[in-house]
Formats: sequence, structure tokens, C-alpha cells
Amino acid sequence: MSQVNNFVIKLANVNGTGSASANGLVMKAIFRMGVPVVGKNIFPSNIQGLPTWFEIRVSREGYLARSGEVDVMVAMNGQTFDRDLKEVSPGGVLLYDSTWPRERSIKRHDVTVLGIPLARMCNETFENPRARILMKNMSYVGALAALLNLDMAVLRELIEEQFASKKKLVGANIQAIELGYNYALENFKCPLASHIEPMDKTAGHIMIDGNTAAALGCVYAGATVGAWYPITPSTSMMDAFRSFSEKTRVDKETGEKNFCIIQAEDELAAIGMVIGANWAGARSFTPTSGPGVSLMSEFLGFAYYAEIPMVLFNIQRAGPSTGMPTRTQQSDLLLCAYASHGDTRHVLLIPDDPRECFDMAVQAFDLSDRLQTPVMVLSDLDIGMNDWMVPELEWDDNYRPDRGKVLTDADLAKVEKFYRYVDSDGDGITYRTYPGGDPKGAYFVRGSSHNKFGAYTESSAEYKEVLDRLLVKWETAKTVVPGPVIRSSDQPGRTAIVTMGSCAAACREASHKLAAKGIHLDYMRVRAFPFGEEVEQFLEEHDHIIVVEQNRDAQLRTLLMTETRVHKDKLHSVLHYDGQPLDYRIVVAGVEEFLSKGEMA
Amino acid sequence: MSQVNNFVIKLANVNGTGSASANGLVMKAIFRMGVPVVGKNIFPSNIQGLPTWFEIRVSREGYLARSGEVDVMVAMNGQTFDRDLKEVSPGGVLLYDSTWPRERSIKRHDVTVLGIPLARMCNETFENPRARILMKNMSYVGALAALLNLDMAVLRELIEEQFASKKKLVGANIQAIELGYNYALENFKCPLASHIEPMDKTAGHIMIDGNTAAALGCVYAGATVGAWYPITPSTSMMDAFRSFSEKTRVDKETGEKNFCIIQAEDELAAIGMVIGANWAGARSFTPTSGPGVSLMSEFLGFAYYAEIPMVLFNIQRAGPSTGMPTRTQQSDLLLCAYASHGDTRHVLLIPDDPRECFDMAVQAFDLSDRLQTPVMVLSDLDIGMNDWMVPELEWDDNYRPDRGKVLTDADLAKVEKFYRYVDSDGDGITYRTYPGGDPKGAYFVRGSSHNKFGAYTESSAEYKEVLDRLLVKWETAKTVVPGPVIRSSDQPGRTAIVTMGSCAAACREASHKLAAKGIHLDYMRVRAFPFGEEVEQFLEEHDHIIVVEQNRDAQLRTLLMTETRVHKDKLHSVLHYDGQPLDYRIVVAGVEEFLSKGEMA
Amino acid sequence: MSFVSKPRIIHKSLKRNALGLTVRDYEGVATTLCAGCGHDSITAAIVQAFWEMDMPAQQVAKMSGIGCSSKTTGYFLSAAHGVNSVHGRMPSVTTGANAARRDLTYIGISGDGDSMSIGLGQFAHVIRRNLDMLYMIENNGVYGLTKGQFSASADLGSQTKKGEANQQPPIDPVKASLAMGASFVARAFSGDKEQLVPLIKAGLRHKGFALLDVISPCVTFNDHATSTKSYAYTREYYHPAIHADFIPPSEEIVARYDEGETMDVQLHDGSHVILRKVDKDYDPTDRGRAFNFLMDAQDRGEVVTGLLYIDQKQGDMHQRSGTASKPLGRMEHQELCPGSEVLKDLQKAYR
Amino acid sequence: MSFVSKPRIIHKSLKRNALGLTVRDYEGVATTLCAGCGHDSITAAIVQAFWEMDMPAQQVAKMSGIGCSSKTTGYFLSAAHGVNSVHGRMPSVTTGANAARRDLTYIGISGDGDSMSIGLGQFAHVIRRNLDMLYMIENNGVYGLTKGQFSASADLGSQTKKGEANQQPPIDPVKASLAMGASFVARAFSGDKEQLVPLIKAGLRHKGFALLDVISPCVTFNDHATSTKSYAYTREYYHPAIHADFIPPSEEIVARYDEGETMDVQLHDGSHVILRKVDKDYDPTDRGRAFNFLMDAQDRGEVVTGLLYIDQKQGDMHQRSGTASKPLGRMEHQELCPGSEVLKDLQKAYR
Ligand SMILES: Cc1ncc(C[n+]2csc(CCOP(=O)(O)OP(=O)(O)O)c2C)c(N)n1
Ligand SMILES: Cc1ncc(C[n+]2csc(CCOP(=O)(O)OP(=O)(O)O)c2C)c(N)n1
Ligand code: SF4
Ligand code: SF4
Ligand SMILES: [Mg+2]
Ligand SMILES: [Mg+2]
Repeated sequence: MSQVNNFVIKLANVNGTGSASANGLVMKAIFRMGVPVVGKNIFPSNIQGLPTWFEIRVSREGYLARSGEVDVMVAMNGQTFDRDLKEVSPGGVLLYDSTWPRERSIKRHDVTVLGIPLARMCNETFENPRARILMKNMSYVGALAALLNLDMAVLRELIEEQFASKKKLVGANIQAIELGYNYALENFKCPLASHIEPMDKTAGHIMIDGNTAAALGCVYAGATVGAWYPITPSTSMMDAFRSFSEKTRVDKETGEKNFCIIQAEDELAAIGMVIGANWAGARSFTPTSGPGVSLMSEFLGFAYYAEIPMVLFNIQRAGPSTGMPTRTQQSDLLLCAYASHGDTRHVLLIPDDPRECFDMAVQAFDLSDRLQTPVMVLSDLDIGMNDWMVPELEWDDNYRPDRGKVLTDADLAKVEKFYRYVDSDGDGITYRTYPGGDPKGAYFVRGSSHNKFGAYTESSAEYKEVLDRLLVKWETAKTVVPGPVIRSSDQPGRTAIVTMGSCAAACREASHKLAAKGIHLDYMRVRAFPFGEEVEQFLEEHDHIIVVEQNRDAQLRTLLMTETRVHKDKLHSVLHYDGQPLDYRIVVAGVEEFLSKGEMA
Repeated sequence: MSQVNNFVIKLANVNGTGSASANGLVMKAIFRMGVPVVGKNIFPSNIQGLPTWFEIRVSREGYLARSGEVDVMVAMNGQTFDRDLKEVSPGGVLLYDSTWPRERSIKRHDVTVLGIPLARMCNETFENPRARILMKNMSYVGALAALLNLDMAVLRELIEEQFASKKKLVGANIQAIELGYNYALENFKCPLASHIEPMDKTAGHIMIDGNTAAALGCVYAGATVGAWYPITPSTSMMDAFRSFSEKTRVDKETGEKNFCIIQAEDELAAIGMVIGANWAGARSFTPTSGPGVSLMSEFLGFAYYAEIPMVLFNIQRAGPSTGMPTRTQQSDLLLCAYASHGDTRHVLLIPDDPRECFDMAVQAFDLSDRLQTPVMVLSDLDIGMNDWMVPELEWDDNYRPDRGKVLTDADLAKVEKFYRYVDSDGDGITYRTYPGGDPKGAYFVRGSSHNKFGAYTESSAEYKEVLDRLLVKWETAKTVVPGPVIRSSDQPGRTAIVTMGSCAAACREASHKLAAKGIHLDYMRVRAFPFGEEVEQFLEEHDHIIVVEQNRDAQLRTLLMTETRVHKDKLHSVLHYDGQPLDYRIVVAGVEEFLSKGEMA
Repeated sequence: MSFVSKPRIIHKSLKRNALGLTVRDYEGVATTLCAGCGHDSITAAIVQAFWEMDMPAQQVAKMSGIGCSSKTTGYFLSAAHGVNSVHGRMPSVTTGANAARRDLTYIGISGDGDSMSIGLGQFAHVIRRNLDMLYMIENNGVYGLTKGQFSASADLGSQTKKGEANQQPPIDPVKASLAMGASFVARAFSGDKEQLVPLIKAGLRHKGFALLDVISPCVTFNDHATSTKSYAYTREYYHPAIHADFIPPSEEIVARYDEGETMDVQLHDGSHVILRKVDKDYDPTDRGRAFNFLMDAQDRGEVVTGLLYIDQKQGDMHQRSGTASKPLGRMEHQELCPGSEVLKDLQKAYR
Repeated sequence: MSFVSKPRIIHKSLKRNALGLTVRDYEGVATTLCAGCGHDSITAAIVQAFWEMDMPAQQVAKMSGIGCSSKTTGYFLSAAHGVNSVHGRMPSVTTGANAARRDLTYIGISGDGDSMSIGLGQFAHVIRRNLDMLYMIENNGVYGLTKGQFSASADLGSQTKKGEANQQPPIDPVKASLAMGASFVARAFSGDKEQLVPLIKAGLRHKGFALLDVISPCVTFNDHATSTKSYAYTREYYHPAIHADFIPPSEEIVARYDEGETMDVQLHDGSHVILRKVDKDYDPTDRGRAFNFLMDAQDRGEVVTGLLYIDQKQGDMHQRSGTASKPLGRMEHQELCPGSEVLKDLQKAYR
């Protein structure tokens, strides 16, 4: 297969050296050249001095998952030089800073090793010691430009845009790029076999990470109160919400802010604030990650039982416990589905890319207001913190928030008496009011047992009546949450892949690769819990269902087993949980292994 | 059926009036007369002034569950008089204080209503206003003695024992009893059809509640550090642990205490203390209830991943949220099984009565030390706070705690190097050391990703290796947790009841009643999670399995569905979750309903 | 579970406030607390204060956690919205509510257990944010609802009903809130309505966080035979271990004394608390002095009451962060959603 | 993830302590903190203190929560056991460990985020119990590990790397612990080993709870262009929004000054902190005075260092509750299990 517009560049750096902007530049340049691209940042849970990698996949077909290959390695980190060299695919290229000699314990005859004296060149060119570090990054960008055939005009344009507010930096950066560019041109055969040729496949697309997109969704949904306690990998979501809000929600004249962001003292407080704000009628949310959800468990049960809307974004990381805070996983599914003691169950939305993060952020608020219950959006580090190429976000100006069954003062004037928990429509959802309105609508919220009138009760029958109605509401939830994405294969059959969230990209590519081998699989990506009728039907229509997910304990398979009618013997697992974003080859291998076993049986 | 030694007395009181001791006296007297008896306390979540009921079931057959009947009602609470009258079974008797007339909105011609001017008699006899309240209670005990044929000598003996340290109270109490006794003898036909005749069926038995028994188990298991935050219905467990420890663990000479009880500032701190103490080599535990477990979720994942033993007693109450703190339920099963974010799973023990609370308390420490993981004992309010008749607790003086794989300094001297998480035996359990020992055994505990040597790692492979070994340990757990209790029916068949914990008594009685109708059901009570091979086999051997449990969402059925090989269509639910202890008739009705549907199908 | 529904007969003779409402209109459902509980006296004072302030019910949000004390929000202002949240977390829920509706008046009721143990972190941080609310602690030194364990505000050496002695020094909500920078700090006694009502009104009016610590005797779990001077002599027929569920009838404790004076109040268990009311000329604007004054009084075994500290210059949470004056919860979608054109524009940065 | 394994070459010339150990023997794994981080200076002081005390490693338990600061327990005393627990919960784990093994020496390392936000409740209550431990806060005013949000100890008006200004007044660990009744309260600066080492030793030796708040500059997230005086002029080639992941190389900040003196220390971001060392004749046994002294210094914009308060008479947790002197974790089963005869006896009450 030709490697033009179809290869992986991996950049090995030390964190804290400013390499992220350089690496992003390479990716952005390829994107601007019309070639589909995706980036995965693999970084440590510390601040400075440890290894970090950035993987850029260039895919003319538009595949967004990892491929497991490394065609071009930029090995800037002496600590990891050996393993980086080891990781290069046969026939690949490794670029390194030859200022200092690298001791190599391994030999790779199948890899072309290119040395450039980056540090030396930069030291000779730039005075300032900090500049030298940063410019060294730029100079490898230049070398890559030559080797990969990146458009220098695009690079220049990007530099000019980035440093628009600090124009005097433009020159130095371009100078550094040229240092590397010229050196490579003069010393190596350029371009490499793996290189870029302009295409037009990125028009109408953006490169964005899920946390940014979700934050934008919150702004557009009309969320005003954000409360959170910092935790990786969710933190950037609140940063983005703050920055979009500062841009779009500050009164030009008065400086008044149409939002309120509160850094809470911990997660227990953050969720309490979100519950309080939603109760009082503001759309409010909290971004967090696994440990935060554990701490929020008690309050989640309160919101479930007292029927207060609230939106939580769980940007999942690798557990258990503190686990790997900078690695990805989908291992909080069961926790989120049933968080809290007693009979509790929660509505979940599971986006597969940043665009869906945006859409589902809006949906989450609508569903939560409508169902008067917590809605959790289960993203993960891979979606949340990596830049994905997605179609531009769209907004319908006719959108009006669905605030659900809320009685205004005018509505209250028409009723004789208001009771908070009486189900007058049979859908399990009852009417609520906001504080500050007509006293006729006043009611008392409690997490202790209450009857349908909202009064405290210890009567078994009254208690049970409310608990049973919550099940009716749950049935309603099934009908209003987003349905699955289903793709029939070219040759629809009785075997299928079922997956969720960030596994989608790898599953899509795996399906294509398998189809090419004659293995045709139908495909369903569940997007919400509880599962609705479409999910049931798809499961019913298939005999062998391979559930692909990123956790050890097959949590999606578990949920399907208990929360749908599916016969569990039909469900098989492909599990990936080492913290790296899913690689499509793992899916291919998993499916093939299953099929080969099946044939043996 | 004759009502001798076979009826239910229900006493309706106002809480805070000291009726508990009077009601206990009635129950104890019956017990001392050799007649099997059990008491259920139904009390409000407040301190004074609200209705409270005490239900005494007298059962010559030794049935311990509720029967749903009320043969003798002692209606001392004006607030609830009407509903108390309504609840009396046809042909039953209602006793009330006729000092003040009761307005009755309902008429019961099928109930014998007996009025005694208890308050008036007591006011005439006793001076002190507080005494009058207490003595009124005693006087209805006297009336019951006459009506039920209680042995006055036994009552006197009980009074003398109770007031051994305050002898001067004996006279007044007996006087009050006699007031009621004589009045009843003189005015009513005594005894009633429902009355007591001495038997010898309580020898070798005690009347004890589960929290007391569990506390005693902790003392015997050698637990030294107890940390907790008060929460109903678990609080009495720590009270009992303190009182037994004061009795048996204080050095007579020095007054030094061989235990340390810490009232923590909240549940998060309580579990932290327990983890710290167990890490440092002391057996340590915390009693709590649902909301506490929610708050402990983060730390449970830490203990799971860092592999620190710890024992938690969850005395379950009705959820969700604050729910009904003084009502019983089994609705924390799923939470406890999977508490915390990430891939976590926990070992559970599920006792069915106070005696098993004692035994399982000891087992919990042994299993936790052996498996180096949290063990949760799932009791509930019904078991924990009600007095059950159980065979005397037994202790084998040859018992030695199983502290699991702990290397002493002597052991360490023999090894070259110590690595905390290397599995040298293939059972998934690795060796640990206590602090304060040979520095060779020093290691660093962390909830962040670590390799098998205990070092911090962000390597996918090393991380996964440890996570996978935890699954091996989980398999080991299946082989060492207590197996189920299985009872084949007289006509073993393909239909069975499966249940857990406090449902056992009702299921046993229901089985007998059903057998009498020709419906023979095999029976299995699971006693632990994970489920072992015996559970699997039993499930395999039956086609229709009726899962009886006390929660809305069929949590045991859910666990069986996902954590055993059973085909889920075989599992049917009988659910009870209104907060009252399970009544055997609910089980009978549930089974009959299922069978009738089955026949229709 | 109020079985006796409270008759709402409004006597013609009852005085009406500017809204035409009587004190009765400010009541809630019937209390289920123990007869004589200090908390009920406080409820009465709150009712009085709101009535005197001509407060419309829809202006008020009643917030609480879990405990006997936390139940009391049900016992006043039925016509106001309220949240009885989870144990120790009232501050965060109130913070969120206030973030959404800065135009409402927040009254939070908590207990010493709710605030000084499980809720200490939230207590400190709501102070730090100077959230605009009145925060009342109904302080009885015990966990009433869970039957008498010590709270963190229990005095050293005091004993439970079961006879255990407290070994830990108390955390004093007043000192703690001064150290955390509270902008209004006051203390009162449940039985002294004359002092309590004005302090409640002042706290409600204060723009920012107002702490009002109210000593509120628990008639049930302080009534133990072991206390220095107790009712034991009246309890001839009573055996605490056996009548563990017996709660003798009690009456509200009432206290009246003047500014600058001390007053020795006997509690139900026979023990005493010596209250000192701050002087008319006490200057409550000096935080350092307030602290010293408290320390000195403590050395003398006195519990100081009154308005101890006030600082009206600190901005509340919204003033500090520049939130819009129109409550966020009342904004229309149009005021919040930037629209499709802006979205296009914002996305330029992602190309 | 220490990639460079630290060579443990022990120079012959290194001095040995009474146990025959060199300072090197008290080190841990190589640090992964940013070059110049104040926390590493503190680690060096801890190593020094233990070495000077001739402390055997098995005598020590190292406890921490989560944060850059909390990582540092890995960087000293490899031969000691340690628990790196969860965020903000080190105090409870230490309490449990101490309950089991009262014979060990506990050193807990925390951050200002770990202790003043999520962990404030546990911090206050471990003080209240007077747990026998040295509790060190490596105080940098930010959340280092999560990249520079304000912590609750951040000064009013200070700014993040992104340019937001802090709107909340700080919670000062020293004042908070005084208010909570701590029996040993001290403050130091990471760069002043001369003062720090003796305070660590004193805190370790103190029987009861010892708080040591150490100002420890975060070289990374205090280095923002917006601070009053900054390195900005040296940063010609740097654009904070674009080089967000760039952490310029820094060096440890060192300070030396005498008792009773003040010292103006410039931090990496160019801002200043004025330290005042308490005088030789300062009396640290008067809690009220300590509080005033702190307030006065604060008014002058000074941060007081030194041993600020000590009370050696308060019993620690075990002394208060009469725990056996033999550590509970070392008791044999026979010492704990009452045996079958006693069980029979106890059950008489249940017949
Ligand atoms: C998470 C949680 N833990 C424990 C409890 C049990 N609990 C209910 S109220 C209470 C203490 C109440 O004490 P306080 O706040 O002083 O109120 P009081 O009853 O004395 O007025 C406790 C521990 C609970 N409801 N939730
Ligand atoms: C429950 C939980 N919430 C959030 C986090 C994320 N987190 C890790 S460290 C930290 C703050 C650390 O600040 P500090 O204690 O001051 O330490 P520093 O890094 O500044 O030394 C946070 C919020 C976490 N690990 N756990
Ligand atoms: S237990 Fe105490 S605090 Fe609770 S209602 Fe009774 S008197 Fe009041
Ligand atoms: S981020 Fe700050 S606190 Fe963390 S290691 Fe770097 S300098 Fe130290
Ligand atoms: Mg209290
Ligand atoms: Mg910090």
C-alpha cells in the first residue's frame, strides 16, 4: 500500500520542553493541506522531565484510530531512545538530534536513522537559553517539513496566526523551521516515501478535542453555573467553558458575566453546587473523572431520588483508584449506571468523538431537565484531550431548551393545588417549580422517604408508590435517549460488533479490514443507557455479538446482559484496557480469534 | 390450627415512652417458658413522640419470619388506634388503655376489644410523673401475662435480673405488673385462645440481635481498631464492640485497653483509618450503612488496588439516599459488589441471622487477610437491630487467625529481595509485610499504577500485568468464600428458590407452606460473592429459579445473571422492598403467581 | 410523619405585619422533635424574625443537611421552597442555589455534627466564598438524631447517656469561622428570644456570610445520670440501661439577661452553662479583638453571646466574580446562547 | 516512572551517623518533580533531619495524599514503609496506622490543595485528636500536579499562568491549626535549611500533633507573565498561550536570615515574599499571643516563620483513650480473644 498520505509519525519528547506546540504545528499543517489526520498525546502524570509521545496518524481514508504502526519516529528524548527505535515499523525512519551521540543497545537494519544536529544549530543561532529549547522543537518541524513534503507556506501561515499577538516571535520561529528544513534538504533524500500530497478531504472539518467541544456544548445549551474540582483529564473542559464564556457571555458595557464558575473545595461540594443550581432553575454541570464520581456517589443518589436534574461529564481515565491519570479507559460504566446505595440507576450518554461531545452536552441538559434526573456524559481521555478531525459543529438557531415539566406562576394560577410528585401524565415524570415563584408552588425537597405529595412519610405503601413511579420514568427514559448508531455491513448477517464511545473509530477501521478479508460484520454503537428498543432489536437479530470495550471487566457486556433481553451466550468480549487509545488491529485480532474458536466449536 | 404457642402480639406505642423494655420483657418471658419467639421493632426516624410498633411472633414450630397476622394488638398509641384496630386479624383481640375514650372511625365486629384503665390505675398508685409513664408500660405487661398465660414467676425473675443493680426498683415494677394482671384476671376471660403453654424448645438458644453478635465476632476475631461514623442502623454495633471490649480487653491492673475505638469525623475518614490500621497489621473494621458505603467508594477502590485488607459491615437500610433510615432493605448489593470507579470488585459475605453475623465477622477478617482485599459483610436492619432466637454462639479455642501471606523478619531473612506484588504461588495472592519490621520488607503502597515490584509505572504492560493478576485472585476468592446453604426438598425437582440474608426465615416457612400444598421447591441461600462452583451447579441443576430478595431492582438476580453461567431466562424474581421485614406470605404468593403464569405459558 | 395535623386556625386577634400576615403564616408543619428541644425554640424565633421583617415566603429558600436540627426547616415557612439535602453538605447546595438565584434570601440550618464533623470542609469554604446567607448552627454538643454520640463541639469531659467521657477538645464554630475569615459572626442561646430574633434579622440582612451559632440544649441526650448535677433524684423508677428508649418529658429552657451581663443557665441534665452577653459598647469590627475576647471568656468558663464580629466591606461570591445582577436562573435562552454565527466564528481557531 | 535509575554510589568521604549510615542512605528514588521545585529542597531537609537524628528506617512510616508534594514521600527513606493514599485523606490513614502501631514515627507530607481544600475536614480532626505525627504542608499556593489552579492558601489577587486573578481570601494552615487547637505549630521556607531541619526534628520529636507549614515555591505555575515583576523580559521567544506545555528551567531558591529578622525572597515569577523569623525570646506557649503575632505580621505583609506555638501537656490520641502501651498491631491472638468460657458467660445475658 502506498504510504503517501497514509502513515504514522510519532514524536518522542520530554515533557515541559514546549514540544506540544511544535507537534501540533505538524498536525495542523497536514490538516490544512487537506489530508485527514488525528493526534494522540501520550503523556505522564507529572509536570516536567518525563517522557511524552505524540502520535500523528495521517490517513487519506480518514481513519481516526491508532494503527499500531510507526513510520516516522522523531526521537528527541535520550531516555527513551532505545525503545523508540524498537517501536519503528520495518522500513520506517527515525529522526534524532545528533548533537550528542546516542548509545544504542539495539540495532535496526530495517530502519533508516537520520541524525540532525538540532541543538547545535539552535545554540549557534539563538542566544537566549529558553529560546534554544523552544527553537529546537521548531527546527525538527522544519526537518519534517522537508522529509514529509509539508507546505512551507502553510507552516508560515500557521506561525503567523499563532503569534498574531506577539508578531516579533514570527521571525525566529520561521528561522528555526528553516534551519531544520534546509539541513534536511541538503543532507537527506526528500521527501520520504511516507509523505504528504495535498488533498481536499478536510474541508468543512475542524480539529478539536472533546473537552473543548463539550464545553462549547454547555455554553450553547445555556448552562450558566459550572462547579468543579480539578482532576485530570477533565480539567481542560472547565478551562474551555471559562474561556468561551468570557468571549461570548460578558456584557460589553457593564462587564457583567452571564455565568458563574466555582472551583469547589472537592468533588462532593462540586456536585452539591450543581444540584443546588439546577434545583434553583439554572442549567449547571460538573466535569470530573473516576475518583470524582466515586466521591459524588452519595449525592447522585440524592438527585435521583429527589428528582433534581444535573449534568455530569466523566472524562474517564485508567482505574482503579488513582490508577493512570493520564491514560484512557472506559471503566466507569457500571459505577455510573448504578452509582449510590439503594435502588438507583442513572441515564448515561456516551459520545464517540468531540463532535458528539458537543451535541450530547446539549442533549444531556435537555434530557436531564425533561427526566428530572442526573445525566452523565461518559467521555474519556482519548476523546477529551486529543485533537480529532470532525465535521464542523452545527447550531440550529431555532433550538429552544427543553426544560421539561416546569410550572410557571401563570401555570400555578390555573391549578388548585400543586403536588411535587404526582404523576398526572403516566410517564413517570411529575411537575416541578423553581424557588422564587408563587408560594403555591413551594415544596420541600428531601432525600428521605416522601409520598407523592412531597411530604415526609414512613408509610411502606406511600414510599413504594414513589419508588415504583421512578421505574415508570425509567421506561420513559428508554424512549427519549439517543438511539444507537447502526451500520449494516455489505452482507448483513448474524454476526455483529457492538461497541461504545471512543472504540468507534477502531471498530470502523477493523470492520473495513475484516470486510476486505471477507468477514462482514454488522455494527452497533450504543449511545445511551438505558437501552431502548432499537438496541434490543439489533441484539435480537444477531446470533454472535462481539462487544468491544476498553475495560477489564466487560462492563458494557455486563450491562447488556442484565438490562436488555439478550441471551448472554450471544455476547463475546474484545477487551482492551492497557490505557492506550484503542488500536484497530486489536479489534481485528479479537474478532478473528473469536471466529476461529467458533469454527472449532 | 390451634393458637396455643402460635400467634402474633403487636404492641403499638409512642417512641420515647420506655415501652421497649416492657415489650422485651414479654418476649423474654415467652422465650424463658421454652416457646420459640422472635421480635420485630418498627420504629420511626426520630427520637420522641412518633408511633412505634413491636411485633412478637410466637411460633411453636420455630418460624422466625413475619406472618402478616396480628392476633393480639396492644394499642397504646392514640394516634394510630384506628389503623391498629384495622390490622387485627379476624378473631383477634385488641387491648387498650381505657382511661380516655378512643374515638373509632371503624367498627370491627370480628375483634374482641378489651379496655383497661391503665393510666388511671398507675396514676392512682404511683406518685412520680415519670414513674407513671414507665409503670403504665409494666401494667400492660401484667395484663398480657394474665391474657396469655405468662408465668408470673418468670416475669418476676426477669425483673429481678434486670434491676439487679437497682434493687429498689423491683418492687414497683412488680406492683405495676400485678395491677394489670389482677385487672385482667378479674375482668376478662383468661387466658385467651392465643396463649402460651410451656415447652422446651428454646434450650441451647439465645435471643440476640445481629449487631451485638457481629461485634462479639469482631472481639473474638481479634479486631483491635474500630473506626466509625454514627449512622442508623449500624450504630449499635460499635456500642456493643465497645462494651464487650471494656468487659474483656481491659487489663485489670493497669487499666490499659487492648483496643482503640475512634469516632471518625465522617465515613471517608472512618474507612481511611481502617485501611491504615490494617496496613499496619491490626485487624480493623468499620460498621456503616448505605450512605456511608457511597462515601467510602473511593477508598474501597484504593484498598482493592493497593491490596489492603479491611472489613466493613453494611447494616443495610431502605434507600435510595437518606431513604428510610429505620426500615430494612437489601438494596446495596450491587453497590458493594462493584464499589468505586475503574474495574473493581469486592468480596461480600451475607449472613442470614445474628448467629451467622458472629461467625461471618470472624470469617470476614480471615478472608480479608488471606485475600488482601476489602471484605464487606452485608447485614440489614432486620437482622442487625431485631432480637432473633438462635442457637448459642460457639467458639473453638483452637482457632487461630488466618493472617494470610505475611512475611515476618525471620521470613525476610531467608529471601534475597522482597517484592510486594509478585505472585509466586499462582493464586493471585502476593506476600506482604507490616511496617516496623526489617527494612528489607519495606515497600510503598500506592493507588496509582504500579508494577509487580511495587514501583510506580506508566507502562501499559506492567500495569496490565497487575490488573490481570487481580483477576486470578478473584478466582481464588471463589474457592475460599463460604459456599451456599442448599436444602433439597422432599421431592427434589427442577424448581428452586434462591435467596440471601434475612430472607431466609420467610423462605423457609414459605417452602413448608408450599410443600403442604404439594409444591416442592429446592432451596439455595447464597452466602458470599463471588459465587463459587456450588452455586453454579445448583443453578445448572434447576430450570426455574425464583430469586427472592428485598430490593426493587432485583440486584441478586442481576449479579447471578452476570457473575455465573446461569441462563437468565431461568431466573424469576420475587421482590419485596417496602422497608418492612419480609413476611413469608409474600414469598408464597410470589411463587404461586410465578407457577400459575408458568402453567399458562 | 406528622400524625397530628396542625390546625391552622388564625385568631382574629393575631397581629398582622405589613404583608397582612400573622405569625402563624410563617409556621411550618408540626414539629416531631422531643418536647422541650432547644431547636423548637429556635424555630419559633425564626418564625418571629421573618414575620417582623415582613418577609414574603417566595423570597426565602430554606436549606439544611441531616440531623434533628436539619429537620427544623420543615417547621417554619411552609410557603417557602426548601432543600433538606444530605448530611454535612448543605453549604454546597446553598452555594449552587445562590449561584443560580442571587435574588433570594438563604437561611441554612445545621447541627454541630452536620457542620463541625462531616461538614467542616464545606463550612470553611462557604465562609471563604462569603456566600450571601444566614448559616445557623443549632448547637447541642451531641448527635441528637443518631442518639447521643459526642459531636466535635462537645465539651471536654462531658459524658454521654451511656457514661463515656469525651476525650477530645471541642471545635468552636465561632472561633473556627473567625479563623476562616467569616464576615459576620454571632452567638446566641435558644432560650433567649430577645437576643436571638434581632440576631437572626441582622444575619439575614447582612450581605455576605453570616454565622449564627445557637446553643440549643438537647433535652434527651444530655439528660444522663452521670452529669455533675442531674435530675437523677427525681428518677426513682428509672434505670438508664433498661429504659434506654425512655425520654422523660421536658420543658423548653428559657433565659433572659442584659447586655454585658452573664447568666447561669441550668440545662436539663443539671449541668450549667454561663452565658455572657457582649456589652453595648463592644466593637464587633475588630477580628483580632473578637478572638481574644472569646479566649478570655473561655478561660473564665463563659460562653460569649451577641454579635461578635462584622465586616460589611467584603464582597460576596457574586460581587467578587462579577456575576450579572439578573439571576442566572432567570436568564432567557437568548441571553445565553451565542448563536450559529458565533459558533462558525469560534471554530476558525480549530482549522 | 523514574527512567534514570539513580546510582547509589556512596562516597567514602561521606560522614556517617550513629547507625553508621550516610545521608545517602536516607534518600529515596530519584525525584520526578520540576527542576528547582521547592518540594525537592524540603525532601533534602527531611533526609538531613532523619540522618542527624540517627533514625532507623524501620522506625518510620511515610504517609501522603495526592499531589506533587504528596509524591515526595517516595524521594526519601527508601527503606521505610510508606502509604501514598488518596487525595486529601492522608490524615485518616495515618490515624489508623498510628492506632495500630503507636511505636512508629509518622511523617505525613501534604500539599496546600491536599490539606486546605479536599482534606480540610481530616486536617482539622487529626489535629483535634492530637495524633502523634509530624504533618508537613509543602505550601505553594497552587495545585501543582493538576497544572496551576489556585489552592485555598493562594493569596488574594495572585494570578494563574492563564491570567485569572484569585478572588478568595486564603486559608492559612497556621492560623487554622491554631484555631483547631494544634499542640505544635511551626512555619518555615523551603530554601532555608538552617531553620527547616531543626523544625523537622522538633516536630518529629514532639509527642502529639506537629504542624509544619513550609512555603515551597512552585517554579512552574507561579511563573506567569502577569505577575508584578516577572521573568517576562527574558522570555522573548515565549508565548504562554502557545507554549502552554513549556516549563523553563529553574533553580532552587535559597534563603538565609537570622532570628528576629525579616528577609525578602524573590520567587521565580519575580514576586516577593517577606519572611520574618521569630525572635529568640518569642514565647511559643501562648496560643492567644501566637494568633495576635500572626495577625500583626500579616498586616505588615510578612509571613512569620519559626516555632510559633507548642503545648507539651496535651495527651496524644492514645494517652487520652488509655490504649495499651504495647502496639495493638503486635498483640498476639491470645491477648485479644476472650475464649470459649467467656463467650458462654457473656451469653447468659441473652437468655
Ligand atoms: C452520610 C451520613 N452519615 C451518617 C448519617 C447519620 N446521621 C444522621 S444525623 C447525624 C448527626 C446529627 O448531629 P447534628 O448535626 O449535631 O444534629 P442534631 O441531631 O444534634 O440536631 C448523623 C451522624 C447520615 N444521615 N448520613
Ligand atoms: C478525588 C481526587 N480529586 C482530584 C484529584 C486531582 N488532583 C491531584 S493532585 C491535586 C491537587 C494538588 O495540589 P496540592 O495538594 O497543593 O499539591 P501540589 O501539587 O501543589 O504540591 C488534585 C486536585 C485527585 N487525584 N483525586
Ligand atoms: S434528640 Fe435532642 S436534639 Fe433531637 S429532637 Fe430530641 S431533644 Fe432535640
Ligand atoms: S508543578 Fe510546581 S509543585 Fe509540581 S513539581 Fe513542578 S514546580 Fe513542583
Ligand atoms: Mg447536634
Ligand atoms: Mg500546592
